[in-house]
Amino acid sequence: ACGSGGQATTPHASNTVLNVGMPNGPQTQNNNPFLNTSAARSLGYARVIYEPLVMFNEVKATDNTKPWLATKWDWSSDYKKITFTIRDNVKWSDGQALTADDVAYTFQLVRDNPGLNIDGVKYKDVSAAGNQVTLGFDSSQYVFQKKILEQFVVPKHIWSTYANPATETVRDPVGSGPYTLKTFTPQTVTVAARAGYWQDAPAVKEIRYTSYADNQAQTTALANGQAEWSFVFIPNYQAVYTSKDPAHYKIWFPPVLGIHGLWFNTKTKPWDDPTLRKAVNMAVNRDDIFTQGEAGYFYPKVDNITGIPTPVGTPFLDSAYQDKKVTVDVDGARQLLTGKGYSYDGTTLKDPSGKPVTITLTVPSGWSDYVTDLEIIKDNMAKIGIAATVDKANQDAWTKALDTGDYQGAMHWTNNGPTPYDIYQGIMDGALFKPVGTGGINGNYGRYENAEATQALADFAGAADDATRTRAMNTLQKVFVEQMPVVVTSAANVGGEYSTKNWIGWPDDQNQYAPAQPTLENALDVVMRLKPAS
Amino acid sequence: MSDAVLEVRNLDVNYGIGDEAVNAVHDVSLTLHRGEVLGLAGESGSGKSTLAYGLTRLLPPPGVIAGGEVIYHAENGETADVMRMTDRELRAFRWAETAIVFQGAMNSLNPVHKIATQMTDAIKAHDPGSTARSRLDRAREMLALVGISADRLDSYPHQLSGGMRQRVMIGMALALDPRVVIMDEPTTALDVVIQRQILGQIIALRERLGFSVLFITHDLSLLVEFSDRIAIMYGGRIVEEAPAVDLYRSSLHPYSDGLLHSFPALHGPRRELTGIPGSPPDLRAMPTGCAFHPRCPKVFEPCATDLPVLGVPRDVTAPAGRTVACWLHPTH
Amino acid sequence: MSYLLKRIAFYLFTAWAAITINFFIPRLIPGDPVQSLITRMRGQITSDAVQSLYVLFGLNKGDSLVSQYVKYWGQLLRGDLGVSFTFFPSQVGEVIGQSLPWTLALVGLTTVIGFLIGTALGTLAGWRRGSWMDAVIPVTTFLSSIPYFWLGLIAIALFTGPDSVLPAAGGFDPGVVPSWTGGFIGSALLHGILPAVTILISCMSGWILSMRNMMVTVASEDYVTVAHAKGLPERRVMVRYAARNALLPNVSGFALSLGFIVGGTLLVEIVFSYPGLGYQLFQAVGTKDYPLMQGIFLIITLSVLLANFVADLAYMLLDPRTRREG
Amino acid sequence: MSDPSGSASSTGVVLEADGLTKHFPVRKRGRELLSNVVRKVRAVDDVSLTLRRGRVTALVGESGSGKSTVARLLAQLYPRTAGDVRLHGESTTVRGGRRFRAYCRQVQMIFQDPFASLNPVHTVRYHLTRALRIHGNAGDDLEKALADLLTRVQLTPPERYVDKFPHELSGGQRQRVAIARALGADPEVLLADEPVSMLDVSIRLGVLNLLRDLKERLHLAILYITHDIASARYFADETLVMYAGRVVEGGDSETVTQRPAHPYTQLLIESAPDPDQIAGYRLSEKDRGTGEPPSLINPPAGCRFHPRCPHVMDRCRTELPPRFDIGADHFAACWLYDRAAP
Amino acid sequence: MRFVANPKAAIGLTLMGIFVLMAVIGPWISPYDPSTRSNDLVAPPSAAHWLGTTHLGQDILSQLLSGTRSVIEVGLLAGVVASILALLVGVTSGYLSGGGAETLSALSNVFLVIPALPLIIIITSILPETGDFTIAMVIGLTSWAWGARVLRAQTLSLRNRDYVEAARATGEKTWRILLFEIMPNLTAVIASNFIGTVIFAVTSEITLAFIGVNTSGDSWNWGTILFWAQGQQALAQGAWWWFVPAGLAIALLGTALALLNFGIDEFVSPRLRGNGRTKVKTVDGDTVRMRVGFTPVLGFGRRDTP
Ligand SMILES: Nc1ncnc2c1ncn2[C@@H]1O[C@H](COP(=O)(O)OP(=O)(O)OP(=O)(O)O)[C@@H](O)[C@H]1O
Ligand SMILES: Nc1ncnc2c1ncn2[C@@H]1O[C@H](COP(=O)(O)OP(=O)(O)OP(=O)(O)O)[C@@H](O)[C@H]1O
Ligand SMILES: [Mg+2]
Ligand SMILES: [Mg+2]
Ligand code: NI
Repeated sequence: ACGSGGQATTPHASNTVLNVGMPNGPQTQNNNPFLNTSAARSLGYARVIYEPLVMFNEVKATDNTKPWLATKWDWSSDYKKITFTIRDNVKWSDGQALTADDVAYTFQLVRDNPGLNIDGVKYKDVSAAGNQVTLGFDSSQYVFQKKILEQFVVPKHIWSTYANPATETVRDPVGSGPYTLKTFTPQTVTVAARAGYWQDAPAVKEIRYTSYADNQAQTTALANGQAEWSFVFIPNYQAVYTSKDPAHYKIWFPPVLGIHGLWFNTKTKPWDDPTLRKAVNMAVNRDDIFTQGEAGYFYPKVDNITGIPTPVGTPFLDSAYQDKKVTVDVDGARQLLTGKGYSYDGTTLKDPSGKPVTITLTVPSGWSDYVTDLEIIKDNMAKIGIAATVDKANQDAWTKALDTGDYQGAMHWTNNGPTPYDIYQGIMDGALFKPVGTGGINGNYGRYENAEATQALADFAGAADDATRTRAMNTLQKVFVEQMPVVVTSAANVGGEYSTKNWIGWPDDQNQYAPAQPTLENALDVVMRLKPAS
Repeated sequence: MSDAVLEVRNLDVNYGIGDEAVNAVHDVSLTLHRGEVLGLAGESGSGKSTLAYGLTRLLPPPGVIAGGEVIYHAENGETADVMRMTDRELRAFRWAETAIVFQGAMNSLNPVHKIATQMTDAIKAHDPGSTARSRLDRAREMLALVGISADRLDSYPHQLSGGMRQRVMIGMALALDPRVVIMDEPTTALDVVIQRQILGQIIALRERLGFSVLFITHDLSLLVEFSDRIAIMYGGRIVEEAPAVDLYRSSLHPYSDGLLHSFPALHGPRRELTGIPGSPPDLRAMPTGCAFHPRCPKVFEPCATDLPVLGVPRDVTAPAGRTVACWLHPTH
Repeated sequence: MSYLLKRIAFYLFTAWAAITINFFIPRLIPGDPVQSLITRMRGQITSDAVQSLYVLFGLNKGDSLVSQYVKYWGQLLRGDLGVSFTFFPSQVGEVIGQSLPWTLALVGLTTVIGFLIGTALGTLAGWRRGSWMDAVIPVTTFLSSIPYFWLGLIAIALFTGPDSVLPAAGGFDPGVVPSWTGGFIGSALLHGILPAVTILISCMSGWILSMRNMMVTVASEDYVTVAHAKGLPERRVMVRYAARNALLPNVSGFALSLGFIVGGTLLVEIVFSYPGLGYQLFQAVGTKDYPLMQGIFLIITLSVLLANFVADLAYMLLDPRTRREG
Repeated sequence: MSDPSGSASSTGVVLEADGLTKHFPVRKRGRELLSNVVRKVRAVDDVSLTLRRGRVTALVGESGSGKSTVARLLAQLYPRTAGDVRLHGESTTVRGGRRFRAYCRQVQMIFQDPFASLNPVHTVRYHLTRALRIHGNAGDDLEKALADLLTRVQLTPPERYVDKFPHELSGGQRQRVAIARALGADPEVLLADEPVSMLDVSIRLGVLNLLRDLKERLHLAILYITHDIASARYFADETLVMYAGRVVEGGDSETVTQRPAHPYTQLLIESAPDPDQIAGYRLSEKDRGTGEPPSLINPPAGCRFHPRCPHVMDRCRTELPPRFDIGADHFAACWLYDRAAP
Repeated sequence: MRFVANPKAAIGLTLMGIFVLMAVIGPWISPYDPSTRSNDLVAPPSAAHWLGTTHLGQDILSQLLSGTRSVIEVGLLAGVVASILALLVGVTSGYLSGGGAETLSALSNVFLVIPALPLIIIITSILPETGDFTIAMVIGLTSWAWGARVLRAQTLSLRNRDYVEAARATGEKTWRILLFEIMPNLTAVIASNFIGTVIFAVTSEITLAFIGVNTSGDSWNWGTILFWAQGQQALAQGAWWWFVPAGLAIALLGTALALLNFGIDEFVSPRLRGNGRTKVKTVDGDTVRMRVGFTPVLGFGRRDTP
């Protein structure tokens, strides 16, 4: 064995094996591709065993799809119906042919088992005819299209034998992907390339997915070359990681259309006042947050006033906001405030009723990047006279606080998706609104109510044409900029750390063909493109 | 009397060192002859046990030997000073030449090992060439000697009664045919029936094997009956030494006299008991002169200032081997 | 009631109480496994997943705590530990089954070795009281006051890296598959060195200290002096007479510490990414994986009780005074 | 001390034990756990004795014969298995609480071991103050009461001892503190369990003289437990001999020690060291045949002494001998004295 | 004072004194506000920052100094709480007999069986806030069982001592017997148990902070420092000054307590008292060790004999 623990220069490992690492702790043998809790999903090897119908590249807002098991797909104009044309030379790893039946069965499975329908897509009917599969829906699926297109396919002849697919651990996964499960240990899972794959055989003959216990261990493994591809937060990545082999150790963390930011509980005084929120937005130092809190890469900086991450979201920007970057403008913020009835008592900001402005920022105690972000924001707020305290709560207590609206300010995120819709929906959708004190909320943690935004969101999701959507999107941006319910600081990421020492062909800024995260659908696309470094 | 086996010369034993040192045994000289039982008596705290442990160098910390020598006369006529022996020599000397039965014989057996193991390991240590069989045979023999049936070999100490344990210790002490056996109050905790049994056996054995016994107790009535010679200790010094009969009939030192008038007799007329007034001296602040003088009924002028030396008294035409340290009986 | 029945009742009561507490306390944590999962993923799963997860975990039925409790006992009596949420739908038994051997091997072995070495050092320190061995005590106390995790992390920083043969993480090399082959065992041993040494350093001083104090006490017992008086070789006196008796009180402590193998050194496993039970427990607490938590708590409870029993037995073996007379 | 009121009879009986029995359960081990056999130590079986004002009753016997247990039963420190304890003719059973403390005031015990019965962390002052306080005997001037107590046990001058810790005292001094503590309660009965066992002859004498003095001046009833028969003769008015949990002989001390009736008492007396018999320490046949004390768990049937008895008869092996009166104030439990015997 | 005469205890006392002093005046003497950011990010020790800075430019020395108070407070408070509980449960269940005592001893067994650290983690996550006081109470309330067991065993052996019986026979009330006869004789055990609990509480608090529990508010403790250091992978970054001092401080505190323990042992137990000297000089000037079985000989009888 290569017990040396040294660089991956050990000859027998190079150029046929790819070492993937994830910081997820020991796993149990559970290869169910539907379950987030399975080893297959948490380490990502489900992605190279099972294949999606369409490869969807989140990193790009346009030109982001690529046929995979489906050669063709057609949405009806109202996005209530889609027809897939299934590739016909695909074989399951047990030799049987993959047919439209399998695809229809997969959708049927998801539709009939709410437990497997992780994305919550509301399928109405599924039918297969020849090599075509047709899905019908009750409403427009425009904003959900990624989730439908990306659906992976499982073999009917295997899955129909399972009594309860939701509690099935799928010991011997049979998929259409280029790899099959070779060995499983709680620590390392090995998949090997198989014969009879419908595309050219990948150059990577074997992939080892190792589960490290935590970020520290994962980082160490990356730094010494034991892991060549991962997705992990590395503080001071230059010192800890890339400097160990600057020529080969790379990180690439492109932003996607989801955000992290400072949420206000818009039902508490004085934070129900957009002026105050806008002032905070002007005071927050996003550069510090990016470099100190997010280690200069992890959650990419968002500085467009609309909160939409760029460049991925640039196509959606209203031309009015195209170049509206937020920069730290303490004086501007102070002026804004004093202009709106606020006053200063020495350095203390007083609201129009004369009360000092304070805020408690809540954060799970163990989340060091969020805590750091908030420490920075606290400092920034002090500059405009707001006394903030950072309350590090227990993670569960924090979850509950956000769920019931029992907080003043907190760092949180939104969902991400193919358009900024997911961001705005998460922040401003009145349909998700629940009053303070009521739990079970699914977004809109700020308890924000704005009829215009709610309407615009509905319009965007249900529109029959692009023009309507653009209009709705512009409305959303306008409301957001004027109301600033969330101070967006960072974008969600789909990046990864990888080494070009043994393998080249990774996605990067020049070639943004896929996100760099080893557990997403696109991981298969990445693996297929890897070539041995000469 | 036959020749000496063990000669103690000017032995000084302290507890602690430096300023805190307590001089528990002071300048003691004593000779143990072949085949005799020498009784050592004295008040509680007079240093009897300290002397016994000191001369075998078994005194636990903070005990130290401040000076003196202990000459052992081996069978072949050679002599050796126990105080100068190296650890190795000392180990070889112990048990094989001088065995000791401790004051707390009840606690002298290791509670977790069988009697057999404890009896044989001493033999093994001194005679590595012996076979396991022969050692066991010897152990059996010794048990029989002290009147315990051989099937008790496999017992643990707690399975034996106090008297049996005491006898096991005595048997063990005799296992290597030592020439000197030191016994420190082996019978205090026992009732008189068992006490008599054990002592009777020792006497019988001594006659057969010819070893010498140094017998320590504060029970004078027992000692008078049991030993050949008696030495009386007071305040860390020997104050009188005499054949048992002579001591009982006519003690010279007032302290010995006091002791002899302190115990009630079981037989004969009820006699008046006088006892010794006062309390034992504080070792840290010994009285000047004769240590006994504050309690002595016959104290007179030299006692408080001058230390009487142990010697043969001039005034008594006593049999040989009588010595005393008292100004009443000036020595030669 | 006879003594044996009393003991059994006592053990059963303890087990029942511990299991009950272990059932209820985790459920008092605010939130539920689904929320916890979503929160932990920080946007990596869409919030639309909530509904499906409730269905999946069977948490949508709204069972009362009491009925869950009754159900739990039903399961337990059938030997079913339930399904883990973190590794849904893997059986808790399976999760424990694959972690337990690692913990037993690493922590169990080191506990035993630590006890042996510590006792040996303590024996010497007590026997040679006043010699240089005395220095052992403050040094080891210093070492044992350091939290495990700190020592472990420093060890990783100092002794692992590209130039070192010592691996920083894991129970064995990623390239090998667990089996009874030399390659695997060698790799497992190599991976065990650092965590083992860390545990050893931390746990030894307790044994040294207590053994030393006992030795000092026992060395002044009469039977030790008698052993010297018998002229036995020093080693024999030290081992068979002094140490053998000084050991007795340590034995029950040792048995208790055997019971703590599973729960006690969780941080070492975390720091060294060791695939053991402590790590799983920590994870389970973080994810509110009640079934897994309960399963592991159950193992700990049983092992502590078992250890108590073993302590009784060992005492009986070592100390003839407690054996049956006759 | 005033005359004890309400004494049961003109003979001054203060404390009486009737058929006192104490069995200690033996913890079961190993296989026994599963069986129904109940094992117990029959430490004391059917012991009756009477303590009178101004008299000392000695209790002698081999070690382990149950002497201390009798004392503890009389002090109500153990619950008894059977029998009765009467204080001033009234049957009393107290386990704790107020009634127990009332009993303590009248019946005090001196424990066998003065090294163990004084709390090492407390000074003499504490021990004695507590005894005085609890029973309200401190009066107005505690210091004076303390000094009185210490003077009574000849620990003079009191200032020298009052602030000492037990370990700073010699055995005899401890013993006297223990006695002083018992006296602090101002009792009518003193149960003295081997109060001199650890002392050398001269100190022993001092303590015995003290007790005798107390008896005579304060009219205490004293139970004096010892294995030193000579001191029983010297000090006690009446002597009882125990063997294996039973009283085998009793009577006037001088009679019992000079003309022992029971074979065990005879053995005891013979075994006592006798300095006048100087050259005679030789092993006699009798000494060899004395055997081992019996097990109290499975005591021999019949007379418990029969396996060691030189005069053993068939009857001894099966039948338990009752008390036979031999003379005035003298009885023995031995079939040899059965006048009705054929 | 006898206590200080023992060199080990004296060192422990001095160290402990320094820690307590730091706990009291730490926040005032720290050169910076421990939470204030500066522009020296992850800077190594320098004249301005003796122990360097964090990734936010906070001064680590200041954090260490301000963190002492919380550590000492939690340690002592938890130690006191656990000791009192252990004492109550252990001594009563040891002295009394019957149902109540059995229940108490079963209770301590149950607490012994429940793994402490996970339990503490769980409890702290149930509680709404996790300030120093809460943490101390939680640690104190969950970690008394071991002490109770030890004390119970010890009490069981004391219960039948003659002096306890004697006190009873004198007519003492039960609570007085517990309080004045038994407890003073448990001092050594109580003290070492207290010190053990304090060490346990301190390491628990630090461990909790290290894994992200109790970093609430702006309060610092050594565990918080380690938490940040670990979160930022200080060691991997080479920022040893961030990670090492806090750990050493913990070890020193533990050692100080353990050394105190030595002093207490010797103070309370007459056995270990006094004879601290273990080496003696003979007349010839050699040094010999005092040991059982081979009494050292300082001088020989007659100087003339060779
Ligand atoms: N460790 C010690 N430190 C100081 N003094 C001690 C120590 N051990 C014994 N002594 C003192 O030494 C003196 C002699 O003690 P030793 O044990 O020899 O007396 P003894 O004659 O054997 O008395 P006993 O008849 O009670 O056994 C006593 O006064 C005792 O107090
Ligand atoms: N608490 C107890 N549990 C069980 N057995 C006991 C207990 N106390 C005493 N015994 C047993 O009862 C018997 C009588 O003991 P006791 O202490 O009364 O004897 P004793 O006559 O006072 O002996 P000694 O002269 O040695 O003091 C002994 O066999 C003893 O082992
Ligand atoms: Mg002695
Ligand atoms: Mg007794
Ligand atoms: Ni005697």
